[in-house]
Amino acid sequence: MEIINAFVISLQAVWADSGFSAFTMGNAIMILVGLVLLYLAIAKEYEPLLLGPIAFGCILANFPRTGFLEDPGLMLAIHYGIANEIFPPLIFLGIGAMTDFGPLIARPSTLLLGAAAQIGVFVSLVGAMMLGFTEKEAGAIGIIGGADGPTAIYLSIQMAPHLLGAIAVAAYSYMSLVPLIQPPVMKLLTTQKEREVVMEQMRTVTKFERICFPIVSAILISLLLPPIASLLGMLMLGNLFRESGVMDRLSDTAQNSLCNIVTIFLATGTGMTMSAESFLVPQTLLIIFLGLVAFIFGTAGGVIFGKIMCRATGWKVNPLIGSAGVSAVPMAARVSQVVGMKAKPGNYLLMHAMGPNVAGVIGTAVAAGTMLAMLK
Amino acid sequence: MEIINAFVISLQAVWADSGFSAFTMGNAIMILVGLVLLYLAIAKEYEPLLLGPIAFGCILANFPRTGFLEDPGLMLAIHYGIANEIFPPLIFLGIGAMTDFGPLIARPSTLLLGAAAQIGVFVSLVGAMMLGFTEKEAGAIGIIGGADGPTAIYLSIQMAPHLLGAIAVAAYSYMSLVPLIQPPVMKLLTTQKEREVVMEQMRTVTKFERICFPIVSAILISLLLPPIASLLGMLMLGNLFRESGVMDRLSDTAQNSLCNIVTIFLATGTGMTMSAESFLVPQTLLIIFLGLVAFIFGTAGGVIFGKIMCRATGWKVNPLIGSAGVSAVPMAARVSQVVGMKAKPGNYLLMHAMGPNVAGVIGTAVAAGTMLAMLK
Amino acid sequence: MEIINAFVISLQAVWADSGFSAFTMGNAIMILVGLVLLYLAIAKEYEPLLLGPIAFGCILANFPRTGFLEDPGLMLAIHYGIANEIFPPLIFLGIGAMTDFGPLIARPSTLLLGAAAQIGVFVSLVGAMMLGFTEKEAGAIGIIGGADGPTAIYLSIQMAPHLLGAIAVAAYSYMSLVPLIQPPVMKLLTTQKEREVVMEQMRTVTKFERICFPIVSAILISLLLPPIASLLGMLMLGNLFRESGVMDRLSDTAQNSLCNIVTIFLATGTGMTMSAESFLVPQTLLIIFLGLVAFIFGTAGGVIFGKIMCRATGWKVNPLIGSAGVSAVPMAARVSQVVGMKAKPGNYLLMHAMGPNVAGVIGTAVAAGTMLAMLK
Amino acid sequence: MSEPVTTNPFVIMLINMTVVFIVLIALGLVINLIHAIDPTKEKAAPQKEAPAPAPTPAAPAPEPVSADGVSPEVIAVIAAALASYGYGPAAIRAVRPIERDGWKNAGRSFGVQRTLE
Amino acid sequence: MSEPVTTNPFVIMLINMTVVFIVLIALGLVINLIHAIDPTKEKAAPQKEAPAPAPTPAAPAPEPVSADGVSPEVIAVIAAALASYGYGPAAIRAVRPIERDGWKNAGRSFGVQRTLE
Amino acid sequence: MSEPVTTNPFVIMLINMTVVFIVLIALGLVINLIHAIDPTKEKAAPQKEAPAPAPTPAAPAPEPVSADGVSPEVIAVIAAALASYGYGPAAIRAVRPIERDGWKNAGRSFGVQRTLE
Ligand code: NA
Ligand code: NA
Ligand code: NA
Repeated sequence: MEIINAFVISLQAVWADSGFSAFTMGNAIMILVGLVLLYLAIAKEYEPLLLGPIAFGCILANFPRTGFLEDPGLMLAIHYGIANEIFPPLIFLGIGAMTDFGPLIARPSTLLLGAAAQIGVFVSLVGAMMLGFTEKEAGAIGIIGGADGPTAIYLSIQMAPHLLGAIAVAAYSYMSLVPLIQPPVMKLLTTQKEREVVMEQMRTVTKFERICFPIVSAILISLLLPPIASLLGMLMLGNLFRESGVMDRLSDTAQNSLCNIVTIFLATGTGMTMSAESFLVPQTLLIIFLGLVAFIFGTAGGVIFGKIMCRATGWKVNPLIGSAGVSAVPMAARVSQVVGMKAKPGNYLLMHAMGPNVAGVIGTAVAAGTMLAMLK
Repeated sequence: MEIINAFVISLQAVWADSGFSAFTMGNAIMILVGLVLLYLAIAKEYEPLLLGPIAFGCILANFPRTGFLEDPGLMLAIHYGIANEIFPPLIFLGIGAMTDFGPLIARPSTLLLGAAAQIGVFVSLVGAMMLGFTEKEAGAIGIIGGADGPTAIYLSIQMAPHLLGAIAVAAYSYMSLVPLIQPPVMKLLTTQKEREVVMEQMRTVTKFERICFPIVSAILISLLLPPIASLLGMLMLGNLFRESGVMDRLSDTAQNSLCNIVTIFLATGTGMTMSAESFLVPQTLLIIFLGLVAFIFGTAGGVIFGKIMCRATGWKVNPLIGSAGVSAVPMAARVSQVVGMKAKPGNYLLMHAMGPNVAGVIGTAVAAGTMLAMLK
Repeated sequence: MEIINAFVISLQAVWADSGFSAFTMGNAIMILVGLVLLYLAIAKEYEPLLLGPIAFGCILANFPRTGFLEDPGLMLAIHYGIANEIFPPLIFLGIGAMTDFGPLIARPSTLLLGAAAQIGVFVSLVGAMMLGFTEKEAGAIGIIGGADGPTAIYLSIQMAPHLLGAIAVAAYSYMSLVPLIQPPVMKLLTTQKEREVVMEQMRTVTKFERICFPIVSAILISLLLPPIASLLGMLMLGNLFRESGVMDRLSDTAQNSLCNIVTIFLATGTGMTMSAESFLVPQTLLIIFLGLVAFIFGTAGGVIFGKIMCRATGWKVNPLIGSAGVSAVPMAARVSQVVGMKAKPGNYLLMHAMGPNVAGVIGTAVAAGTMLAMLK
Repeated sequence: MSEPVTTNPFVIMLINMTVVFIVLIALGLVINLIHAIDPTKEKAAPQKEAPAPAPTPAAPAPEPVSADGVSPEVIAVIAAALASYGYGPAAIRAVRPIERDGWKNAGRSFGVQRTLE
Repeated sequence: MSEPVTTNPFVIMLINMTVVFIVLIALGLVINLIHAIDPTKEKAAPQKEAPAPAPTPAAPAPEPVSADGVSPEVIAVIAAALASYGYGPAAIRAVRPIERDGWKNAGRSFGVQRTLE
Repeated sequence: MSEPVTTNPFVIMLINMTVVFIVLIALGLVINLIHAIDPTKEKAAPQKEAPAPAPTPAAPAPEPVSADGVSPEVIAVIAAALASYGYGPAAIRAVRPIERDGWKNAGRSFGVQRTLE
């Protein structure tokens, strides 16, 4: 009899200590959100390497009583790395080692396109402020338009950590949707004649230039905008690993094992910030809306500045490469290429669009630095 | 004269500060223990990837005056990772990425065999309690029978950190001895007719099922048993990396560079907990004895439940696959295969035994979660 | 009007918060130093894998207002790893996995050459003390002569962290200059007849010896000199990974992904200690001078002891292999080979010089341990 | 549970084993549920029938020798397991149907760099 | 800036965009400066003239299929980009001129182990 | 040692060098001891005699060009070193005698996954 009694009480106790007894409707909805994001990541291939672990982290975060953010352990260690902005600069080290800045060096004027496309960031900031977000929150939301995940995460952690999950999800989702979002905007804003502009070959870029570029740009931008020195510094260190020709071992590690390890931690940890209290608020819908606005205006900004450059250079610049200035490397450049090819078969814009494309990475980091300097 | 004096005094001082002057008999015996474990790891190939660094860590831990656990440095950093359960979930991330749950999904009834084999864990727990161990210690000792190193380390750190070294050594040693321990038990408990049962082919497993399985089981088990959410969550995240087909980079890193790095730290750090005071106690012999008991009863539990399933299904299940439920993937499954082949040449049981085999990994994690929920 | 006013004030504020407004002459000079080091690393290929990130770290450290060492973030995390000596033992793990101690085991007498070459360390120590450095500083400076980067960094962090940058730069620079520094010293100290000595083949080394060596030397040296137990322990653990034949996965990771990741952090973090205040002092020039002295005397010590061994063995040892005792593996051994070939074409000294070469790694670690035991 | 209900080892054993069985049975039910709702299973069903007349499990193929020592056996196990499901080498490819349009394919091949932006 | 000068969203937008443009224009000037002082550019200049008569950009080469899924597209992009600079496969090699004496070459091939000492 | 016995640089040098020599000589003795107790050395001994009549050390083989830049020289060094010990390519294999029974072999090939359980 006593045994049966103890047995029943114990089972009740296990149930009482289980997650089910503390499960809230908020947890249920957030797990559903995680499942939807997993569906997008796996079935729709929306940035699966990032959105996959983010979604899984979101699910993990919504199990009650795990003590992830209270008890010492792996999850708390990952959270520490997130809360202290340790991971985004390491991802940028890998991106630097993967990025070919050659097209940008060959035609520095494309930096202007990379700058112009940041208008999306600030239009979104204006919109967010008008919708009642604080300045810091508005800045973090605006950065979605930069189409740079690590920069968005880096800025959000410092300016609006409670919005991190929504901002990261919006940023990576829209990046995947670039091939759907951009072409209508590009066609609307350009004439057939503009889209048919054939660009001439770029000049040769020497090894000397390739090596000097990361060094000099790290110095210049870090001095101008100290808040992004670690982000820019790591990006350019990674690029120096790549271009120096004598640090291939480090370049390979920065691109592969280190980058993948950090990606697992960054993405899972970002997902683990998605608690019901911070995500299931009306603001999340506004953020998703503002992110779309940012992408559209960023694309438009790049294209319109491309039109200006087209006129200014005597029809030597195809405005379609302007849209690549939002970065989302190399998707956006490929969109320029595809839209250009449709206008005029054989018009191969890809390498021309790579200039604004990589300029957009720097441009977004600069925009983040400006906001950190002015709003933080 | 003064020089010779200073010279002699200095040499004496170096000697007085050396490890020799503080060397105890306990240190000497523990270094010998380390050497024996190294012999087993290298010459006998007992789980060399784990037992090798554990043994070396044991030797390192018994050098006097190194200050490993007092002064900041690599060793203290590794110890921090051990004491805070940071490493076992990361190993499980890699195991998840290596594990094919297909055979389990194709025949979910094998989960029962994975559950039945956990009886070894609890028989050992009962034995330990009757031999005077506390409940927590008994739980940590029992988990040796689960034949899952990371789970055993995870549980021991939380329930009985002073027994970690002995438990880890016993767990990995017996895992290597599975081909010696299991066959006699299996033959004793089965008839020739049972051993000759030919199992029919498993059904096709779709990609949909393979992708849903890690997600759904992470949710279900984490909600039921929050104390193992980080362990199970990482196992299933790794498996999702593997099965999704769109996160191969992360799957590869989880299986290789990340897993190897963490293995070095986990195993060396586990070895470094093996101080003379905690290891050279009579309880260590009891732990080793209880570990053997646990393996034998786990094997028996799986086989006996296999016999039940054999009868229940009308001789469609070969009881020999039940022993694979102790996990020790894929050794135990191979033992089932070899014993089955001896009974009836051509009776290929390997893939049928993989079901209970991977079920045993989940079963042991569940058993650990149950004990953490009830005894901690 | 108000807008223009706000605009101007904001731009002024951004400028006032930028690095330029706090930029000092010291920063400028240190950035120039970093650029010179980058030139040496990339164009002259002076230890590019180390000197490259050190130089870049030096540049990063001299951007004002980045808050790298105050605010939480990646840079502070790296700095923590530097300040707590976490990285050098991990590099030694990789070096151990890369090193073949076979030539040393085959001819243990070459350990004496590895010991004799440490005279450079102590001559430099004497010089530093006579030039007014404290004992600890002098010890850290002397270790430059050991030609072992990780050991030099490990010792400097503990004995003279403010000199870390200068010592690391000197150590890696001179290591690259071994082919220029050593040959004149070697020729000056040897006769043509000595340089022509042909050495007989080394004896076979068994796997048993190769496996026992790392274990036994870790035990012996760690007991004699506890302050270097973590350094020596990791070196020998790495070598055991290599030689055991059953831990190839761990050996590969120790040599590649782990080693590269730690190299990035160690070198960048070392560079980041190079602030103007600590580097732009007259002592830096003295350190560079003393480092050269150390290399010259180390080479001379090895060669002179080689001459002694030559006579003692009846002209069976070529004194040219003595210079390899400074380590700088395998550069110094190759220098022995090249100088030997010039004296007598076909006199293949490379494998004979590998013995003192790897002995020099152990010798420098022992010298560091001695100084830590006596001076710290 | 700060205060355990019982200190009787056998009761602890009983309770724990019960929980283990409950959890794994629940997991088994969920697996069956996934199978039931699987929208892709129809295509696979006829394939399952086909190999039934040949119930002899595939003989284990000669084990590939892997130079780096990494899990050649595991590969064999997986291959054997797949073979036993009725897959031949050709069928295996079909496990991951490639049904992407041009854009998604482009996205996929660009995936590495893009996803880290 | 602990106290922002303005809270007018449009002014903030204007100021930020201005700073972004200033920084990127400064970067562009620096790139031009690097090009101006580049001591290695002469050799490349005539090469640029040569392919001018054939202004049709190189057709994209068939994309290499990379088994490990790592950025085959990116490789193609780089190759295409290089092709458009006037490099043929032979010219590409010339980007990194090998002008080392014996010692440096030796150092380089020994580099891996040496640099970690 | 909180208070050093001497601050005379030369005495410090002397003491330190003495300790370095003592430690490395002790290590040398231990290496000889290992060699003395080595139970596997008999087989190798006759092999050592054989190549004695040909004391000319093996000429350095043409260095293999390693595409990934990882230590081709080191490989050559090891090969040359082995060659000088009297090993030919065939003899090298004998360094690690393979004397395992079936089970251990099985364990080894399964090792990767198993050891991480
Ligand atoms: Na951007
Ligand atoms: Na198990
Ligand atoms: Na040395």
